[in-house]
This record gives sequence, C-alpha cells and structure tokens, in this order.
Amino acid sequence: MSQIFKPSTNTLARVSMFGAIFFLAILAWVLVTLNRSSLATRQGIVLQQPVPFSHDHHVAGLGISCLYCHTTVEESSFAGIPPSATCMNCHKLIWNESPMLEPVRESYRTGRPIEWTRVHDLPDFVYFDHSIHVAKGIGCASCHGRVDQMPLMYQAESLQMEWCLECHRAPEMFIRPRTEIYNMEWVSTDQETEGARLIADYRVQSKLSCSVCHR
Amino acid sequence: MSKAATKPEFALMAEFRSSRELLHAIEQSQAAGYTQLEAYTPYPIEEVWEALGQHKSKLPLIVLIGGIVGAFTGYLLQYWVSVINYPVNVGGRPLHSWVSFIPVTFETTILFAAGAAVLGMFALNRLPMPYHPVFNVPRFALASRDRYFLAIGSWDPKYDRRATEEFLLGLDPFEVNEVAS
Amino acid sequence: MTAPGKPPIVAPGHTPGSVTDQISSIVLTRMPRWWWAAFGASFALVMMLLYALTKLVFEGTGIWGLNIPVGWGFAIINFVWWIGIGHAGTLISAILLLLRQEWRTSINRFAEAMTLFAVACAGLFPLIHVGRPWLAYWLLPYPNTMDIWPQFRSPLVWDVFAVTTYATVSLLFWYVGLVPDLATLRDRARQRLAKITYGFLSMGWRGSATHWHNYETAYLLLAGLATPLVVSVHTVVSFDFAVGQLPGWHATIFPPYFVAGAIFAGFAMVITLAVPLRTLFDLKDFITIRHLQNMGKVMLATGLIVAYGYVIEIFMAWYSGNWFEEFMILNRIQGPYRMQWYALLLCNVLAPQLLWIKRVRSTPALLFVVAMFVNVGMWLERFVIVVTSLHRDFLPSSWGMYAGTRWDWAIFVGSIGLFLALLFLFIRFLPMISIFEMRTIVPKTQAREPDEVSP
Amino acid sequence: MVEVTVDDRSLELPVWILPGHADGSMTIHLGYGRTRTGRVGSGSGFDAYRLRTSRAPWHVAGARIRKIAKHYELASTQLHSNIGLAPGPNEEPGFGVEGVEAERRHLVRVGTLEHFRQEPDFAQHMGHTPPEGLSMYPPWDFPGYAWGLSIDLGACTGCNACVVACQSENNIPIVGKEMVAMGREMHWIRIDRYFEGELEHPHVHHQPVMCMHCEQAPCEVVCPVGATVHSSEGLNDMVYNRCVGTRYCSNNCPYKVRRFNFFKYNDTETPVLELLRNPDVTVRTRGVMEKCTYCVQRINHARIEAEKEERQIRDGEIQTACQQVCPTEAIVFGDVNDPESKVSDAKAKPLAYDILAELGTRPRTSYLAKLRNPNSTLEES
Repeated sequence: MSQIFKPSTNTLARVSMFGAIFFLAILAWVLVTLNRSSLATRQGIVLQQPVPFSHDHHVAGLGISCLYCHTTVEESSFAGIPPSATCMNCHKLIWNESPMLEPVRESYRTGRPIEWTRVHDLPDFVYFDHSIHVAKGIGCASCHGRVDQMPLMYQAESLQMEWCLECHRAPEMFIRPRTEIYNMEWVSTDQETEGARLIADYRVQSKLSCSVCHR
Repeated sequence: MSKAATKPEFALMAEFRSSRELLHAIEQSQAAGYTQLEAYTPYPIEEVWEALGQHKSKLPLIVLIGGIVGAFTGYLLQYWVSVINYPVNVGGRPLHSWVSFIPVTFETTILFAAGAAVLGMFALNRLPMPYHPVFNVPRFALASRDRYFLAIGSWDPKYDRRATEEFLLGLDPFEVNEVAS
Repeated sequence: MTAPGKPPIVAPGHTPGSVTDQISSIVLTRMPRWWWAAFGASFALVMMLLYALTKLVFEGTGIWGLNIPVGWGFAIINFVWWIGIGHAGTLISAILLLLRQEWRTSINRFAEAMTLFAVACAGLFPLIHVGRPWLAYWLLPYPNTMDIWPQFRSPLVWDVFAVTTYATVSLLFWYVGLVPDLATLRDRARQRLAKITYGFLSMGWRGSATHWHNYETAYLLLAGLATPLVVSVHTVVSFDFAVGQLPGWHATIFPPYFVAGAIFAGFAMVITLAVPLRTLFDLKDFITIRHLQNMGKVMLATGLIVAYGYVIEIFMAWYSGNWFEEFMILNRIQGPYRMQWYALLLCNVLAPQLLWIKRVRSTPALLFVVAMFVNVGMWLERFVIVVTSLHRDFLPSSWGMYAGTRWDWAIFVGSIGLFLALLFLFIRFLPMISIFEMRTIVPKTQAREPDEVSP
Repeated sequence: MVEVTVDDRSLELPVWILPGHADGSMTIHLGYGRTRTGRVGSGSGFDAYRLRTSRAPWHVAGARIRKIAKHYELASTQLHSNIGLAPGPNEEPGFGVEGVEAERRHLVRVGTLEHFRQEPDFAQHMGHTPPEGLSMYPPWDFPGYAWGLSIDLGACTGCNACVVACQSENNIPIVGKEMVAMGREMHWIRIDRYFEGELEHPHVHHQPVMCMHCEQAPCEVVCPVGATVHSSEGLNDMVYNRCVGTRYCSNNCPYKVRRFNFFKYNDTETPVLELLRNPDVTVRTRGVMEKCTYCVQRINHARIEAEKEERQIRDGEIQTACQQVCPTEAIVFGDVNDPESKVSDAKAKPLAYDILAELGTRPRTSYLAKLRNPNSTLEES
C-alpha cells in the first residue's frame, strides 16, 4: 500500500476530536441556557394587551393599592382580575373620551369582559394559592417584581420549579412583615435575623412535599 | 530501494519473513549500538516489545485512576441528590440508602475505567495518526498480513544512511527500504 | 496445541497470510445474492417495527395487551430476552480471554457484534415501554429546571446505568478489537472510498511494538473490566424483579440464575448464527466442530444451572412456608398459563439434555435445533416470570389475564428484524472473525513451520 | 343469551348466574340500552322498559325464558368469589381459585357477636401483623398531621356511592366496556365482593379498597423518576406531571389500586366538558399512573384555611369524597396523630385490622371486621 492520507490529516484528526468535545460542551451549555431563557419562560417579555394598562402609572404615579383591583388575593387562590366597572370608577370621569380606553368602555357597555393576555401562567398541574402566601408574609414584589416600575406588564421571574423551590427551601430569605406585603419598595435591613423571627411568628411551614403544589 | 531522496529520509526499514528473524535482527541491531528501533508485526508478540525494552505500560495506572474517579462520581452524585439537594421520604427508606446506591456506583466505576483504558491506549499510542512516514513504503501493507519489519530511525546517533543499510542487509532480510519522511 | 482426539481450532494448512486473505476477502468482495435477499427481508421487518412504533407513540401503550394487574408484558420480556442474548458476546471475548481459552478467537468478533446488536434491540424496549416515551430521558441525571433527579433506589435507574455502561463498554471493546483489523482492511482495500473509510476508522494503526504493547494491556484490562460488568448487568436486570415484592419475582436466586440463563441464551444465539454463517461463507476452517462442541458444553452447563434455578424456586416456595409463594408456584403448574410453563421446561430443561451426547454436540444441524429450542425457551422463561407472577398476585379480586396483541408481536418480530439487519450490515462491512487474533493463533495450532510464507 | 317473554312482549338478554339468587326468578336492571348517552354510554346494555308496564312497575310474574343461540360478552371488573367454600367436584368453573385464595389470605374478616364476646380481637389474630418497629429502616417521623382512614366492613352495604363520588370528585374518566373487559377500568376505589357459604344462600361481604397510603410503600421505592413519594403528612403522593409511565409501581403494589392511562381517556378537546370537571384536580393525560390521593385537594384546602386562621385543622373538617357520600358512614378519615380523632378511635378498636399487613407495608387505611349476630335457629333452618 501507499500513503492514503496527507500529513495534514493528523492535525485534522486531532482537531476534530477536540472539536467534537468542544462542540458537545457548547451544545450542553446552549441547551441549559435555552431552557432557562425567556424563550422558554417568557420572563421579561411584554405581551400584547387589548389596552396598554400601565401599572407604573397607576401604582407608582397615582398610589393605588394592589388590593383596589386584585381584590381576592387575601381570600382566594386567585388574586382576581378587576371587572371593567372597576376601571370605570375613575375613567367615567377622567380620560373618558380617550380612544385608547375604548375597549374598556365597550366592555362596560356590553358586559363582555376584556380578554387580557395572561402574563403569569403556571402549568395546569400546578396549584398555586395566593391567599396562603400573602397570609404567611410573602409580598407581591417577591414573585411579580417591581410592578410599580412596569409601564407594561411582564413576567419578572422564571416561574420554573427550581425558582419556586428556592423560596420554599429557605423562606426566611424572602419573608416580610405582613404590613409590608403590598409595599413594592420594601427592603429588609436584616433579612436573616428578621426572616427567622417571622418564620416562627407566622408558623411558616414552607412545604416541600409534592402534593402541596401538584395534585 | 529508492535512490533519489530529496528530503532526508525518516528511517530505514528491513522486512523479514518470520518473527524469529525479526527477533534476531533486533538483538543484532542492539548489539551494534542502535537505540532508535521500532518493530512492526502482524500480531502482538511479547518477545518483540520486551526485546525493545518495553516492560511496563502506564495504562494500568490510568485505568485505576479512571475507576476511582468513576466510583466517587457515582456515589457522590447519588448522595448529593438523595440527601442534600432534595431529600424526600421514598417508601419509608432512609435518605442515605447506601445499599441501593451500590449498583450505580459499580457501573460508573466500570464506565470510567473502561473509558480511561481506551482513551489511554490511544493517547499512549499517539493515535489517531492517519499519516505516518512508514506508510510510504508500499510493501509495508504486508505488516498487516504476514511480514515483520524493523525500522531504524534516522535520528539514531549511530545512524548513517549507507552503513546502516549495509548493516540491515547483513541481517538476511527479504528487502531493505528507505522510509521517506 | 491440539489435544489428541479433539478436533482442531483451525483447520490444518493455514498460515497467517491465508487467514488474512480469506477473512478480509469476505468484506472486500461483492456479497452473494442471498445476502441481498436476506438483508432485504430483515429490512422489511425493520420498516414494520418503525410502523408499529409510530402507532405506539401516537396512540398509546394501550395498543398492547397490558392491563392492571399485568403492567409489564412483551416489552419487558423482550428486553430481558435480548439483553440475555447479548451476554454471550462479552462472555466469549472477555471471560474466555481471561481464562486463556484460545478457541474463543474465531467466534469472539461476531459474538461481540451480536452483543451490540442485541443490546441495541434490548435498549429499545425500556424506552418504548413507558407510557410517555418522549420523557424517558428523565431517568438520566442531568441538571434541570425542576431541580428533580432520578430516584436512585429504583432498579430501573440501575438498569439505565447498567445497560448504558454495558452498551458503551461493549462498543469500546469491540472497536478496540477491530482497530488492527480495520488497518488490515485499509491495507487490502482497492477502492479509494474503502481505503479512506477504513483508514480513518483504524486511526493510523501501524502494528508497531509500542502499539501492540499498550494495545494488549488495554485489551486485557478491558476484558478484566467487562467480566464483572457482564455479571453485573444481568444481575441488575434480575433486580428489576427481585427488588419487587411480588411472589415469583422476589427471590434471592434471581441474580445467579439470570446470569446463567443469559449465558445459556447467548450461546444458543451464537450457535444459531454460527452454524449458518460458517456454511454460507465457507468458514468451516475457522469455526470448527471443536467450537461447536465447546459451545454445546457451555450451554449444557449453564442450562443445568438454569434448571437448578427452577428447582430452587419450587423448593423455596415450599420451604419458606409463605403461602403467597406457594400459590404462585401452584398457579404456574396448574393455572391458566401452565402450557407456557411446560413448554419452557421442554425447551430449557429437556432439550439441552441432548447435549450430553457427543454426536449431538458434533452435528451442526442438531446443535442448531437444540439452540432454537433454547431461544424459544428463554423467551418463555421471561414470559412465565413476568406474566404468570403478575396476573395472580396478592388480592384475588384484582386478578386478570394477559395476551399480546398483534402490535406486541409486530414489535417483537420487528426487533428480530432489526437485529438481523444490523448483523447483515456487519458481515458486509466488517470482518466477522478477528483477523489479527487468528494470525496469532495460527502459528500455535499448525504443526508445520508457520513462518514460511507463500510468495 | 336468553329470550325473556312477558305476555306478548319479548326481549333478548344476556344472563349472569349469581349465587344466592332465588330459584325460578330473575332480576333485570332498568336504565340501560339508551340511545343518547354520549361517547361511552350509547347503546350499552338492553332496554328493559319494553317488559315493564304501568300495571306492574316493579315486579312481573309469569315471564317465560328461553335459551337462544346468541352470544354476548359481559365485562366485569372482578369475578365473584365464594370464600369459605372449597370448590366441589360439581362446581361451575370460575367459582374456585379466587374464592379459596381470598379466604386463605384473610382479606375480609367476619365474626359473630358470640365469637366477639369470647375473643374481642379475633380479627387481629387472623393475619400476621409485624410488630411496630420491626424494620431494618429507621422510622420516619410525621410531626403535625398524619392522615389515615378506616372502613367499617360491618357498615358497608356495597352501594357503590363512594365509587361514583370519587369518580366525580377526582375527574376519573369513563373508559367503556372494551377497556373494562381488558382490565383497564380507572376507578380509584373499588368494592371487592365476596360470597361466603353455600351457593344457594350465601352471605355477601363488601370491602371497599383504595390506596392504602402505606408508610413503607412498595410502589415508591421502585419509581425511577420519583413520581410517587411520601408527603410530610404521610400521604402517598402521585405526581402526574413527573410520571413517565413505567407501571412498575402498579406491579409492585400488593393492593392493585393504581390505575394507568393506557390511552388518552379524558376528552380535553370538547370545550363544554371543561365544566364537568373538578378544577382542583389535575386532568390526567395518557401514559401516566393515577390512584387515590385521600382527596388531597380537600386536605390542602382545609390546611390553607386553617393556617390563615392560625389554628389546627379540626377533626371532621376534611371529608374525603367517598366518606362524604357513604350512607352508612362506614368510612372515617382524619389525623391519626390526634388521639381524640374519630379515625384514631376507629383504629384503636379491637376489630381494627390491616389487609396484607404481613408484607410490612404499614398501611394507613385499615378496616373494622364485620360482626354478625345471627339467630341460631334461623341460621340452621
């Protein structure tokens, strides 16, 4: 036989071997990153809404409490989306001619609710209850982010299971006094000691059993 | 035999008809003071590599290390998963169910050790190397059939193009070839 | 080297050159016409397998005959059957190598290939038997957004590790064994494409003393690693049953009895393949009567261990004083699946007894018939273990019956097609007998001066 | 099949001979053979209203029965088993092994009042319960709540209300006759029925069986993905969204209470059916295992309400769906850690026993043996 390959093939062979390892490593990294990116979670993505409602304006600007619209957050698993009538309490009088608010007025006239696009959508097999979290000292901002700084609503956190577990494993790092639940700006000065005290005060159990959320 | 070599040759290579002749040639070459020898045989012959002074391979150590790494990887993964990361009551069994962790630990040990053996073998043999000067000799194809080859590298301090060729021809080979680099 | 009265390992008159030429020529010349017909037929079965699998994924596990209480059926039976068949390859190449049984040389290569293809077929079944096959990767430990990991107390997770390790190590072992032969083919091939392909695959193997030295060390170490591995794999497979608490599954005899059964089944399959191949490719010089005799002996020995396993199962049912166990055995003997049990005894216990007769061991056709009995018998054994134990367990109110549907059969037969198709591709493209090892043993087995070369 | 003729009206029907049915009579069920009951129900069974007139709404005499050469397949979730009676040489097939085995395994335990007076804990001596703490594993603590359930076999009449309640509460799909015939019914609770005594006048026993929530659950250990694990309150959790469907748990469950979605049984495409379902329970898809959860949605709801009010859950605050509908109050659910609870009380009774306790599963569901108080003269006649 005579030579089949050129000397450069040796380099090629070695480069392709290390290249394959490199490629696999990159592939793994890409998959891990994609799974946690907003492509998979919708985190940080502003969704198209029928009316461009600004939490920034209503909460930070006008000082309306979360509870004014999301009325059932303390009693029910669902925080509640306000009916158009709630909007019309004010918008009968101000901006009552604004074309931007026409869908609200139409909904109010016809009684057909506005079809908002859901921003925080957990999978159907997850049963999340707002009332118990609020009762045990978890503030709105802990999960929904600084809603008072969002001109248009988006999902602030990933809502993936590892994110839920982060708090359920160490609630003392996230708990706050019940008085500060609706305070968007609240920051603890000494979360660790105060957190541990609140955990005891509020009898927080931070359950990690599967059936707490999946049933 | 090639004559007009433009580049300095890689080695001189003698072809033998039997392993006995090859072993004899190795002895003679070593007696003559050649050190940069390499033999090529169609099948593994222990006497040949021993004659060339190779007694211990580094491979067993590499495999041992691979096995130990595999065992620790397997066991620690299971321990971390079951006891530290997400401890759950599974059928009333203890979190650290070490008996149940043995099969996986065993398998990762074997997996890592076997991987180390194969990768180590190729690394120690400097493979892959699809191109090598010895393939320039057309008759070298018979090294994978039934011929035995002895090469003396041109970097051998005692190497001399003519004298070495004479020496090899004196060993009663089938043929002596120059290995172009 | 040949003991008086025993047939030789290699027929007389061979030289390293002649074995090299004869074995490599099978790969380097055109395949006979029957090869195309046989490959075409097995390929058609693969297509049927793909059709059945598509149906399975789109419609659900319900197209099989499974129910509650019989939650495992054909898929697990086939899995254990195939993985058992796979064991002979590693056994021949690793354990017999360590035991310095030189007769292994001419059968180890295709037995290893058989292992790989059987493991490939076996590996298919755990994947498809789950209700949601697209999530089967959850059995692997990888960092995920749920922060949930496999449950390492489950024998199925052990299975994942055991089978993937086994498949990987078998592949490495096989490939390492192939490297010098790929170099041989590279040196013999005439077409440029074949030269380049074999050249790449052989990685530039030169057969230097350094190469051989590290190679032999690696091969021996791999054999040393594969030996406990092969024992562990079927042990772990038996844990799928033995760890369960079902009567008929929960038995300490299972690991040794499964390993012996695997070797039994594997050798039966090697004979099933070797007998036709040696005729079709005229390899009677290399796969001699001696090989067939030895394989017959191994089958007889392991068959007796398996029979011992059956006896111990019955004995323990009585000796344990556990009524659930006792009922399970009575149900095997008298229950609705008694015919399968009797057929199993016929195939696995009675038929191998013929191997006591030397004339049976030395007649390829008879050996083939016994091997076919064992192939069937080992499938029935898994059927009896899986189905007969499940269909009548603890609560009589939940008892039921089980029968495979046509989709069960389609997938089973399809997997045989896949196995054969891979095997035909293997004998087309790779040497089915290890050439360099034949070169090694030819000098030892030939009476005359081996190194004299034909011109 | 047979043809039943009443006056000039006749109907072809399949027959099922049951022990204890009076000679020369037959029972025909009304309410089947409907033409518009949906995907599964339409056309199943036979319309017996054709034999009924307003003159004799419940009871008809003078019916004639004739065997006809037709065949009809009946689907049943279990064979009837005649315990306490070895199959004689003249027995019909199908009466044998199940009954003998059920008897031998002491699944349903029955005694007379007289027996009870002499030996109050007779039920506990009928099987072998391993003593507490006899385990190779260190015990798990269940601080807080520990849910348990007790079923009084003496009270159970086998009315099946629990089965229907469970089906409605837990979104259990109807799978149809073909699937039932294959052994693929989906009910989380079933009622095992046993006949005891002679074929002509047997005693009938009913035993509701659902997930036992074993403390040392055999199903959990074998799940490769951890889709069934224990909760901190001792529930045997089934996580549908984690399940890949190996069915290993079901194979290893001695009580065979796990159910598998062999196909996509739930119709999730028809929008109106969304209103049918309980929104608090996941609608299972194909390829996953499911089973009784002790109505964990009700437990969670009660726990959340109690926590918001900063109190313990009261005994009786949680009722499982089967308990809620049981007309004889045979089912009691509650916290076994609370010595004052009704379920602790039931479990402390001398009649309390666990089925298949010898397997060491430590079930949280236990039974109260059935007591009979027969009149000795009537019994003998």
